[in-house]
Amino acid sequence: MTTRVGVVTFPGSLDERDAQRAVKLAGAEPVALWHGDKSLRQVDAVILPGGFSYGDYLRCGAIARFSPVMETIIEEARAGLPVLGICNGFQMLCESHLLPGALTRNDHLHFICRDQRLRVENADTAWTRDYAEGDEITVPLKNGEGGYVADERTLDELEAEGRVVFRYLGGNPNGSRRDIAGVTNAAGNVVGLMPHPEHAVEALTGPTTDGLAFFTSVTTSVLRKLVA
Amino acid sequence: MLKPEILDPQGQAVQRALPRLGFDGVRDVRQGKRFELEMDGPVDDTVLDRVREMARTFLANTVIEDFDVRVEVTEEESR
Amino acid sequence: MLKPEILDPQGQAVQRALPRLGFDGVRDVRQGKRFELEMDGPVDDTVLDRVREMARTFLANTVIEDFDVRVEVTEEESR
Amino acid sequence: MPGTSPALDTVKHAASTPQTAQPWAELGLKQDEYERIREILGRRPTGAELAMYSVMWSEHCSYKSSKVHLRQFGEKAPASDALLVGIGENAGVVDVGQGYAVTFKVESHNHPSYIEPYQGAATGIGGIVRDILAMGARPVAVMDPLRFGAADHPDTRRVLPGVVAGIGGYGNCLGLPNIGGEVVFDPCYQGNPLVNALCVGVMRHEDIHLAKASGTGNKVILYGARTGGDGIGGVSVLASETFDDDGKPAKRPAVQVGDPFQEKLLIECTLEVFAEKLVAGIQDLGGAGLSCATSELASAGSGGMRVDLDAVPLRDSSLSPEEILMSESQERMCAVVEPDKVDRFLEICAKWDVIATVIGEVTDGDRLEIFWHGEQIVDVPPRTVAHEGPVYERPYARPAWQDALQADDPARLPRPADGDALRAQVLQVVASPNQAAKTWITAQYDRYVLGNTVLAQPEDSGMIRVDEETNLGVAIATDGNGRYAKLDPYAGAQLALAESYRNVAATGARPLAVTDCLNFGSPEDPAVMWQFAETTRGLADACRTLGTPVTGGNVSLYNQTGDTAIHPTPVVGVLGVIDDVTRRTPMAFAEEGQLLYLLGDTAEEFGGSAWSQVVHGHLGGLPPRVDLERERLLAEILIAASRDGMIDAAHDLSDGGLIQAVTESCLRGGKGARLVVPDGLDAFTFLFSESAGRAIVAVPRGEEVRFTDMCRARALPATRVGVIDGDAVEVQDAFTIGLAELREAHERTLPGLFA
Ligand SMILES: Nc1ncnc2c1ncn2[C@@H]1O[C@H](COP(=O)(O)OP(=O)(O)O)[C@@H](O)[C@H]1O
Ligand SMILES: [Mg+2]
Repeated sequence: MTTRVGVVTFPGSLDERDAQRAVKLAGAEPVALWHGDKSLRQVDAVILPGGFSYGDYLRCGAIARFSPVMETIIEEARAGLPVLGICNGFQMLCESHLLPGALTRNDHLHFICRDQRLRVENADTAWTRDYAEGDEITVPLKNGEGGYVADERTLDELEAEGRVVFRYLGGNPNGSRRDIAGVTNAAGNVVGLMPHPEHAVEALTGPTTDGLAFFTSVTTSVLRKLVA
Repeated sequence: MLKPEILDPQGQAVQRALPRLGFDGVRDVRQGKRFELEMDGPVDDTVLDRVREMARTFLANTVIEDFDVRVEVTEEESR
Repeated sequence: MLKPEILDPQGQAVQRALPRLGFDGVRDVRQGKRFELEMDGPVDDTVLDRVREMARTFLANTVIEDFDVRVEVTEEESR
Repeated sequence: MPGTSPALDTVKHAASTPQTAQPWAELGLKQDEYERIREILGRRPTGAELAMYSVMWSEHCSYKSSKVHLRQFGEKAPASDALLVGIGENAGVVDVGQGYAVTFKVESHNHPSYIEPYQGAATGIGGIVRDILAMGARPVAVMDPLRFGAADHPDTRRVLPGVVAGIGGYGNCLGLPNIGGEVVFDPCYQGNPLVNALCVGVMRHEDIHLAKASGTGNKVILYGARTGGDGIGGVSVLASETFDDDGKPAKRPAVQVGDPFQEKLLIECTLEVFAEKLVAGIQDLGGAGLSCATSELASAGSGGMRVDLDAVPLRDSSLSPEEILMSESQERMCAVVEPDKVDRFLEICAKWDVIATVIGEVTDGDRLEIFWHGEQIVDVPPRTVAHEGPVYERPYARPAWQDALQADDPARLPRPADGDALRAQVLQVVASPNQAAKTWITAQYDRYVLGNTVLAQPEDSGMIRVDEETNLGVAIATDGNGRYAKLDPYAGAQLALAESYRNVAATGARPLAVTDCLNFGSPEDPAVMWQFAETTRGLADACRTLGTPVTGGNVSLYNQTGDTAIHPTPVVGVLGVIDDVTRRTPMAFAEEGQLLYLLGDTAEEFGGSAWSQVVHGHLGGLPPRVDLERERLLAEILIAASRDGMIDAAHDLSDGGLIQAVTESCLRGGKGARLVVPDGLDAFTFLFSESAGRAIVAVPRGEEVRFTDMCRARALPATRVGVIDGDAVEVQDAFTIGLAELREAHERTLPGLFA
């Protein structure tokens, strides 16, 4: 049985094809989901891809968060469905309060596209199982509003509960608090990060293939859950 | 407006630039958003409550932003 | 704020989203920027003129934006 | 009409009021042009007709000054099986094999970007992307050749960051990777920055669409953004009038604001209507808006067209019919659709939240007729508006100063006296704004989106995978050197093509076709017109020799402030194809021990060089000699070596010479190089000469014999000049520069100026 991973297209989504390609390269089956449908077509996991949903107008992810598909996703995520938000998807997860904090304008005020080194801080989420804690990976980062912020108490809580999943290495690219690149919810099924693992799955087009393990991890997670 | 405890890089960039442009005496700059909504019909308390709700749940992200709603009557309009 | 004749894609995106969220009766939405400057010392006419100048030459892009300067005394401050 | 507001100027009214004075001059028309319109119509034009003719007959839309010269691109075009659609459509289409076709084009958005850098540049990207989309292709990448005034001029600090943010803001939001471009600084562009934008798109052969309206009864559908007051008069005023000395245009129409989100929806929606074969003809709306789209569609088709302007969705309900016709609101397209397909077309638009409205239909007549409130306000033969505008044979003459400029030979400039002086000049050149790393700019562009970017800046050309199964790909580079062109416009144009061609070949792709953007001063100046004539002649001749036809492009005139024109600046884009992108050749020197070979001949050529500019502030003499047969041979060798795995890295040599290329390749690979000056050359000439037709390659030791045998057999000079080694660039018997110091010099300049 292959794992079915849904990838949602919102108006203005850009990286959904890349996410689908990554899912396929990881041996799972990509399933296209549409923002206007409530149905998740029986997928085992969902990816909210990068891009500029609704032009990133108002705030990144703020308008997409109210789409019909998000209603279902919010419900299912609370019930344990693995959900990965990449960049714009991460912003949506914060806007819908599935993840704490918010993403703000990069401190240097420019869009930045670069190959970013990260440390995997938590290899026990649905999307990072195939990494080991402490692994250093390089994947593209590209955004204008990637500065992770939350109040001090929330940040302390995230640290204490091991919910910081990725941290920036080799210089903080956007002013994120405590170098945070990605976080998870308490249950570990919802993960959001600003860098783009789906752009690091082929040696030909990516800086590395370090991103592939995200997509194999979720298969592992889904299978484990079936067995459990 | 971003809450006071949240770093505001845009405001800071403006503040840093001001002395270079010859504008002194500005202690702090913060940058936020402003929405002008034009309503169908008069803005009574019910409408105003709905606008506040709209601001709270949608126009502002209250995790990091505060907001303030004001009514302006069109005839008094300041450009 | 963007001048009235200039396209405001952000305001339009917000306006289009409102009915879907159950907010009706909004005829038009325009989105602009808001700067809060905190000045050293009292804001007399000279200071205000300098702030206007700052707005005209720096804070606003008068090719496409209009602006408006208002003074608020800190004690009366509305959050 | 007593007592009413200004009466509608209907066709009937125009016919009965021949004496009414009309503002043809204010609209940019010349007296004889106005007379011709009256002659064509047999009466005075209505206000709406006058608006249409004035925008469509402007320099920007009609190419009236350049047309006679551009004809050479067709007349001298080399026979090419690859060309599926040639000059004249929105963009040319090239066959790249396996049933795929590629369309690409470069365009200018110079004047708007000076007025409002962010929006000007953003809408420049938006416009070229719609051109590519209108051909039936999915846009897959963009590039941005840019020219600014002096890097340290205060106005450059205003213009450059805005332009870069605008290109990034629009292109990133659209999801198109930016895979290359140029950034050049020169005081000659101070009041006239050049913002050129290129887009490339991919389709299957059967998906090619053309801009024509045929089939009586077919519906004309306007879809995309609502129409507002944007850029009214923009085409004639903004794009074609000289700025007065304080840089303000005479009139200030509302600046066009781009909405990349709307354009992204437009792209997806358009590709979906193409896929369902719902479109009989299509045209994007760019300069001159509806005037242009309706007259061009009708002119290229077989019948006439009838349009009801009341149906056009407006953002500003106070617009007059003339303004609606002239509006340059962005993110709009116009499609011709068979009646029974209209419902499905509108349904797909609704799915994407794109407003779509039937505004007219194709008629069996031969007139373009436009109605407003039920009254006819336009009744014209569409060809006279769109394709039969005025044509000028502008006088041209070689300027008096040209001889003196060419006689001012850089041979007289003092050269570095010893190794230390040479070392200092190397650092000075690689750190100069034109030669320094452009990362501060290109890091603001998404290069990864769509997941098919095989090469992007700072590589010699951008490369995109077209087919994931077969690894078919295309490569594109753009180049242009205004300094060379100023010294000799004929040679300058050929050098621009040669460099771009060489850049494509350096990555392993076979050059196929050309697009060009010709940026010049005022055509009313005979000296500028001579530069233009020489440039087109040079480019057309070179295209014939290299076998790469010009498929389309753009002309931007009036780039001048007062009497001072910019350097003649032909920007040439070359498209190449590569059968297997996994075979591409990158530029990085990454493997220690690999041998460096210099391909081609090096002579003492410093006219227009980076060295003469940076070290001496000098421009004079002759540009490097052009040898197109050599360029072709070099390209063949680079392509064969890439295909057969004989080289691991290649970098073309152009401005800045060999040391510039070595610096870039070493820093990219993170490895140093030890260089030896070849016999017969001095170190200075070896490092800084800008002789054309050269490249440097890295050859794995095991491939050396095979590679040098191939070069010898084909008679291409190949000289061993060094080896990849260590963490410094060392020139034997001259100097050593550590990589860290070199990197600091090369990479700090732009952040230092603009961050
Ligand atoms: N504005 C730009 N946008 C994108 N890429 C750029 C831009 N300017 C320069 N580049 C890239 O930087 C690299 C170096 O540029 P350049 O020195 O002009 O190359 P070359 O001399 O080989 O043509 C190239 O890959 C080019 O595409
Ligand atoms: Mg090059």
